[in-house]
Amino acid sequence: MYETIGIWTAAIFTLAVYSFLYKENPLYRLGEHLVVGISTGYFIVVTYEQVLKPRLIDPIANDGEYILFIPALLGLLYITRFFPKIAWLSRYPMAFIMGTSMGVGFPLSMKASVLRQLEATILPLYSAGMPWQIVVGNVVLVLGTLAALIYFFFSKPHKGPFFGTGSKIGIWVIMIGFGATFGFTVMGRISLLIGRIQFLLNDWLGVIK
Amino acid sequence: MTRILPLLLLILTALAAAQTVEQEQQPIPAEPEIAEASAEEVLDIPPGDISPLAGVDLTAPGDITVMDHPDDSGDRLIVSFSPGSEAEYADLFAAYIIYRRPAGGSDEEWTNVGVMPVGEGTQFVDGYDPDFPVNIGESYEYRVSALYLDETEVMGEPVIAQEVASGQWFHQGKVRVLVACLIFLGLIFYFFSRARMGATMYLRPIAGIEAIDEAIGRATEMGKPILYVPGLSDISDVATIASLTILGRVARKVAEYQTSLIVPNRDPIVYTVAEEAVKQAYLEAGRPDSYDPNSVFFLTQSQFAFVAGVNGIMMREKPATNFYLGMFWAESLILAETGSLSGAIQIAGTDAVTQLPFFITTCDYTLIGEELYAASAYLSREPMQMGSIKGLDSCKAILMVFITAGALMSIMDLLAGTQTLSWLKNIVTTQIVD
Amino acid sequence: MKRTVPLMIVLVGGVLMIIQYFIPHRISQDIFDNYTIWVPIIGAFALALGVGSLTRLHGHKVRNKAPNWPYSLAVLLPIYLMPIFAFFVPVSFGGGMDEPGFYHFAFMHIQVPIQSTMFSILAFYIASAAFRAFRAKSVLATILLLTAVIVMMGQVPIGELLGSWFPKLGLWIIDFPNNAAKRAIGLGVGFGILATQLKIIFGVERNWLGGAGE
Amino acid sequence: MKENIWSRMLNLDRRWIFLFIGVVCIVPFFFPFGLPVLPTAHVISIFDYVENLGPENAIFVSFDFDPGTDPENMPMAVAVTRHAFSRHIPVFFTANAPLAQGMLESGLAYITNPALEGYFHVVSWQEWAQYRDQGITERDQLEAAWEADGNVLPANSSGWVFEGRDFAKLGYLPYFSLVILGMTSSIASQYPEDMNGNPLVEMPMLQEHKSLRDVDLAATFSGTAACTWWITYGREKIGLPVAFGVTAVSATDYTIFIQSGQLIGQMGGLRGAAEYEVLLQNAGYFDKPDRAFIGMDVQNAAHLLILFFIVLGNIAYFAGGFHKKGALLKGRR
Repeated sequence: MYETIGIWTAAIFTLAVYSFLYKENPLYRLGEHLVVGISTGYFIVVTYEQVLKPRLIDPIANDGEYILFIPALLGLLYITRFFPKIAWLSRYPMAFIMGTSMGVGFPLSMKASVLRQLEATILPLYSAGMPWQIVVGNVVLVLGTLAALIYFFFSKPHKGPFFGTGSKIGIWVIMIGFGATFGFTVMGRISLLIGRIQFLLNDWLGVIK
Repeated sequence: MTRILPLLLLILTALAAAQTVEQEQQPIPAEPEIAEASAEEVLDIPPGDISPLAGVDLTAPGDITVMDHPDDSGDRLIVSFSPGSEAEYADLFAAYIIYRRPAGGSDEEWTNVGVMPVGEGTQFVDGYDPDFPVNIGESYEYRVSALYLDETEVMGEPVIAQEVASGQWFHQGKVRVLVACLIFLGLIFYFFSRARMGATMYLRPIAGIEAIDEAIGRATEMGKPILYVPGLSDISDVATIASLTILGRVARKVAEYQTSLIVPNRDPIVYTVAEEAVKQAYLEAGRPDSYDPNSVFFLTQSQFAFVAGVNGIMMREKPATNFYLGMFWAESLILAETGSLSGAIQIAGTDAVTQLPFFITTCDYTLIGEELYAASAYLSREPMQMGSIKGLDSCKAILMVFITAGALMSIMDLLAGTQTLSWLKNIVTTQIVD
Repeated sequence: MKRTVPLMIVLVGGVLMIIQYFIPHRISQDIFDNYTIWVPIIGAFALALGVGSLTRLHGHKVRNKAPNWPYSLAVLLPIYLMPIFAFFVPVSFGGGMDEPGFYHFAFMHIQVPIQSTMFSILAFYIASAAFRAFRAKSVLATILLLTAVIVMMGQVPIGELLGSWFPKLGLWIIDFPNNAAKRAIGLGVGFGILATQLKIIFGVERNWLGGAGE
Repeated sequence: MKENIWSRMLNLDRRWIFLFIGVVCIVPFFFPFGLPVLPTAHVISIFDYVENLGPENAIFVSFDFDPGTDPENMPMAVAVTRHAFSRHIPVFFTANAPLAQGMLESGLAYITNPALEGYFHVVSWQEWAQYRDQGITERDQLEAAWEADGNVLPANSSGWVFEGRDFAKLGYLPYFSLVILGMTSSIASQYPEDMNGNPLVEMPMLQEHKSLRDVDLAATFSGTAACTWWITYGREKIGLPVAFGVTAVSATDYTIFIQSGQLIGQMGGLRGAAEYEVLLQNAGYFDKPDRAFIGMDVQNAAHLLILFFIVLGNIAYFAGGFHKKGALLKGRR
């Protein structure tokens, strides 16, 4: 019974959202607003059950870790944002989170997104037994990266044989990269539609397997 | 000065390389990657009916040496030992079991702190198991036993650890990251100070940015509003920060031209920041009274409801120019497609690589990735922002030097049979360390 | 107090955490361990911002009977009903313990289908954009579209009917020129993010302080 | 601007296009042509890696997506989980966002739904408490003892899965990147209890795999850049092997991590999931592939239609002379 009502409700809302493709209508609007409300309500529940209870309330109540009042108070300062007179207090938790997370992220990003990537671009163009596609690919990879980096060079005019030609090749390589993304995206978007059609035809109507 | 800089950098890099090559020679213990089997698991192997080991005199593993683990907080020890007669009975050998107790403790205090199945060598790192932590500065006693498949356990002699665990103040495996961070910091701050001293800095024109003035002018001529979407992300997103800077400049131009501006927001905090930026821009332009408090507003937090809302604005108000600058997700396509139908000039910019193709094919100008950040510097003409772009360019130049050198060395290695590429790669290779 | 203290917090916090990365010593580890415990707690309260903004916006609409105000109830009610049901009525009214309650129902059978369906609308838009907006209007756009078509058709089984080389060409594009482009963009963006982090830590970039009074 | 056939065509009401794509995506479900899907290297490498693991290893399957990308990410997560369950590899389930935890529950509900062919029959933590108290925690012994007491595996089931032995539902925690970092030293310190409030430290799989160091693979299924957290905070710190299952949209962004060796492999979009399903079928785990494979038929038709639209749109654009400045719409450059 629960399952049946559930599937029917889901089907009705699915069709309600699709009706938007024809014209905006009240049922679509209802769905759109419900999503905002339900997801926020869900966040509240999960945040309480997964964070506040096991990490704040339980440790304070059972283990007497009163030091956790500090982050709790700091967190509460977010709420001052709603009181214009003391809204500036909300900058404190923001500053704490921003500062520390950027500090933590800095050396890690330096390693993962700069040094590792540089390391991976320094590669033997050819080694024994490498098929020709790979050799050509390696050359394209190294020169392409170089050219695209030239394109993102801002303090020199894009003129002359090095910066001019380099940036031109660079933007071509970048466009090929975007083309690849584009080509994959088509599949991604269609997949989402397929997922819903499978739901409607299989779970709801049961006309396909 | 500009010529000395690359030289300085080269020296620094060379120093880093020298330092790290040296450090490479230190023995870094191999850290086990595969999960260790528990003692019970090993013991569960059913014994044969008649043990082939019955009556054989087996030698236990011995020569235990315990060293402090380098580059840790003082919670690990490296236990090495020499094998006993396992090699002779390799087919029957199952695992080493490592026991530990506080130095001089009673027999009941022996704790099984680890099991090393066959094939994992004779070096054990103690302290990874959160249930049996190694305490800093505490003296321990170790013994190692060899366990055979028939459950024969040959116990070795206990040895008091030669070293105690101690914490280090610098992680030697992170030298390269440190050097990279320092070079980066140095370059950025060097150009900051140059910018502050008033050095003129060239920034190449960026097509999308050049078009901004023209687009605003066109909107003024047509008497239509300008739509500015500062992305859908929150304030900690770099793209949002860049977009808000650009918004300030656009709003100032808009205020000067007396055009109207529409800024819908998705994030409540970004909304308050954007509102302040626009208000400030009108003030700077000397027209605080033409600021319309309804021009910047919070629309909704739901991604698709936001898009539907913005689409509605585009259809009703028919803005002459649409700016989509900041962080966008799947909605980029819906926005840009609707905008292109309404006939507006569209200028987009984001660092969301997955959305850029759609902006490029549907908008008139698109700022690609870093161009968005550069644009905020380009428009604000703030010396610090310009300096930072310069600094980043010199970092990219260093990378380009490395990549070019790599390509050349690879060809040289191929032609002359040298090994220069691995040397170069070694300079930038960072270890996996914690 | 209003600007200087937050800037100090950012500076101290940022520099401390950067230095912490390089120091394996116990003190440094303890700082980090405490930090990982504190941050989720502070972050949990940030949710109050979202809840508060929504309540204010929609409460305002309901009170003033703004156009379409009943929809605002569709936002407000679930926000507060979801936790009430989750904590006080976890199982459904009719069934026994097996049947989950309203909370589960609202998520699985309203939230999930609506959100998935909204995303799937993109399939329709990409088709429409394919017809009306994806133009080879410049050399660059032409390169982009040609690559897109090769990769796109290489992804589906039907592309293999053209020959096994066809999907392979698509994969080659992804593995080499695409990687070159993505790596260069990634390095540029990575550097940009690093620089912005530095600018925020050292108080050069202060945008984020805005919007909380003077 | 003169009205001509091309301009009329380009100004066609887009609802017709919507209708076209809708029809093209429904029809193939009724007339499947079932073209083969050939697995590619990036997916095979993940499959082979999991294939070499067993009950003594452990993996993380992280549901890092929300309902928006459920049709793409869910089949991948389901395929890898079913592979692990078939091989009795202990699986830790995590989620990086509140909504992702909902997806985790819905994914597990699908895999363990008794109404479906080839489901896995869950034995909950409480149900096998008595065996635990007797000290039976080893996988094969547990199953033997469980079946010896008269528990019969239903005919349409692929096997038992014991909660706490074969899987643990860790769930969501905020600032998940820091959670990954914290789990590199201890999983239990981050998750004192599981999603249902069961004590994690008592679970055998937690006792054998106490931190991410004792884990052999983290497979993250994600529709955002959050998947890279596993590389930055897991792989770069302790060398944790990582595999990605990402949406098609972002698939091309992460191949650089495969090239740099930071990633074992990657499933991109529905095709990636379909490839994994085919690999599972070829290896004899299941009789037939799952939903993703069926979806690939529709992809064929839809891709042809989109290609047709792009070509036709461009022909109309150039033939109609709209590429000349200002031609398409009044005032437009």
